Amino acid sequence: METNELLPIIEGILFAMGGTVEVSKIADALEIEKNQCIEAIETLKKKYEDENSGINIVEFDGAYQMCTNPDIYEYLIRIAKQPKRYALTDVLLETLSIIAYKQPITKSEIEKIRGVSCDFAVSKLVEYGLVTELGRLDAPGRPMLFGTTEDFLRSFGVSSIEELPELSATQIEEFKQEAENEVGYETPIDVTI
Amino acid sequence: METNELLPIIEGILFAMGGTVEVSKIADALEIEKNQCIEAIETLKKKYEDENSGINIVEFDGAYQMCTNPDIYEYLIRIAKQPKRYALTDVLLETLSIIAYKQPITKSEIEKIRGVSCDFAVSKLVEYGLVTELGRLDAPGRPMLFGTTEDFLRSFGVSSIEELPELSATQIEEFKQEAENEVGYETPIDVTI
Amino acid sequence: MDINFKLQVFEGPLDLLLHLIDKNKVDIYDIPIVEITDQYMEYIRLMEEESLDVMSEFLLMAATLLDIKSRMLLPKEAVNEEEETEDPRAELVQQLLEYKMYKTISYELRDRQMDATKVLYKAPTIPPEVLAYETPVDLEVLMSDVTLNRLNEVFNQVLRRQDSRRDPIRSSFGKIKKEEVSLEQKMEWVVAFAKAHNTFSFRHLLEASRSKTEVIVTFLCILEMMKSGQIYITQEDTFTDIIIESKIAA
Repeated sequence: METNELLPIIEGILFAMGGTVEVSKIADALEIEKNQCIEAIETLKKKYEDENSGINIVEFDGAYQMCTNPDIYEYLIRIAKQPKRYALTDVLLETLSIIAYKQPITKSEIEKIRGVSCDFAVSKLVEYGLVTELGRLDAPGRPMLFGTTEDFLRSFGVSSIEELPELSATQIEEFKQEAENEVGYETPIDVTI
Repeated sequence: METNELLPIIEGILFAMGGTVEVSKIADALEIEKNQCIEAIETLKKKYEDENSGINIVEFDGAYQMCTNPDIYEYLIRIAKQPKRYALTDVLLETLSIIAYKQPITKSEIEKIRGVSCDFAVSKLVEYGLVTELGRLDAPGRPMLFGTTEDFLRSFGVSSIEELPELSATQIEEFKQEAENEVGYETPIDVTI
Repeated sequence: MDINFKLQVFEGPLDLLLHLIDKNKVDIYDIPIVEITDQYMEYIRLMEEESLDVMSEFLLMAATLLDIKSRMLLPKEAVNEEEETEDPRAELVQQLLEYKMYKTISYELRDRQMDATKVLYKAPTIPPEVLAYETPVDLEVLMSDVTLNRLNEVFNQVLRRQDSRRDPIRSSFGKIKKEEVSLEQKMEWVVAFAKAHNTFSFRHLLEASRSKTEVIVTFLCILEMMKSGQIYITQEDTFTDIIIESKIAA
């Protein structure tokens, strides 16, 4: 077989095999001399290099493999991990505000305030680097305490949690007052017509 | 980005991903217009074809995938593993044809055309990954609708269901011709696929 | 005619019919229904005991054929000029044609499939470090909508909601003061509100209420105004807020 005829065949073989393929294996399959096989692979390798292709052919110890050109690595990362979009949902934001104002706080305390489980929200906030574990509370079950991170402060351009807008004493008092006066009425009352 | 710069990047992406990659996914990752992306892929596709490369690029429903050139199959199979192939019986193939051309379609519609129950055939086709449930028809009983999958396109080498072989007008005409020749009588029957 | 297709397996009644049509070299558009029906019936008699499901499909077609046969044997009724009598075979012919078409297509597909298996694909070879890669979280983007004030606001809302979740009956025991709310006064107030607002929410209206009695009175006012056509209300769903459209708004 002419080397030119060999090129597409070897190209297809290297492509379909994915991993490394020994020269002798290819030569046997095509019933050609090992030398001719190497020559063909090297021709192909050079062609890819000359064309600055996204595919390269590399040699490991008498075996060849097709791989991606390292130059496009960055784009490969972009595509491999693309569908991941981070978003701060309402649930996350609420949980974050509770942790910010009530830290150090345990998950069960957060749940008590929000009325729903917060496992997912807290672990997301930890993943985003906005919240971190602060250690364990010295209480039954030794629950983990959570607080905000420096990154959290930095994203607001403040240097400490004391700079968070206060829930002023009067404001807090108002809450209590309201709660006492209106418990049950401030809630939307369900009226079905 | 220039289309020329795009070529090696897209080449590497298609190579590394192995499976089909949606145009929009590439376009998003590279922050380019979808049209430019398609143009680059088509350029690459043509390049492979012109060079009679061992690698081809095929399209399935707006997504692209690299594969080997069928011309080198004979040699390739000496070394590479035979791709798994489902032996489709006539029943399965007929049912598949009906689903392919009439999708989305319910089982009872298939049964009406074939004159026999299709439960077994449809569930086999679903098991083989050639057919999938598409949702329910908004009709009494809310019957399930079926359609073909990307694997179907790949297994039959068609890039979209629009590309399925047509029973061309001439072929249909031939049926009628036969009829007319033999008896000189024609029922006005409209058969369209 | 000899029935020598005993061993042949047909996929269904249509398949068998097509076979008989081919075998007799007759035209699908002009099926000699008497002959074909006889052959069909003969075939069914020879069919080995198949499952009930399979048999019933063949029998159903037999019934159809016999029906067509009998209709064709009947003397034609005087044909009304405007109404052409339909060939009793028409529906069956249509069905046979459609089936034959898909059968033909399925052979074509089989060829395609043969060709398609000559193409090999490649398993993904994404470098493990790429696979393991996690997009770094861009806090600037993530927090772009969040200001300190918003954070504060959200927290306030959370606290309010927490309060409102308290058991309204238990936690208010002993705190309800007897309080007279006059319907007239409330009515005046609600009418004034309705004059000032085109549309408003019922819940919003209740927020100003100080006691259960006041809530009830407000509700009565709304009912009264509805009745007199001063307002018009809509509610999307049970338990959702009631939207009040004022007809007396300035």
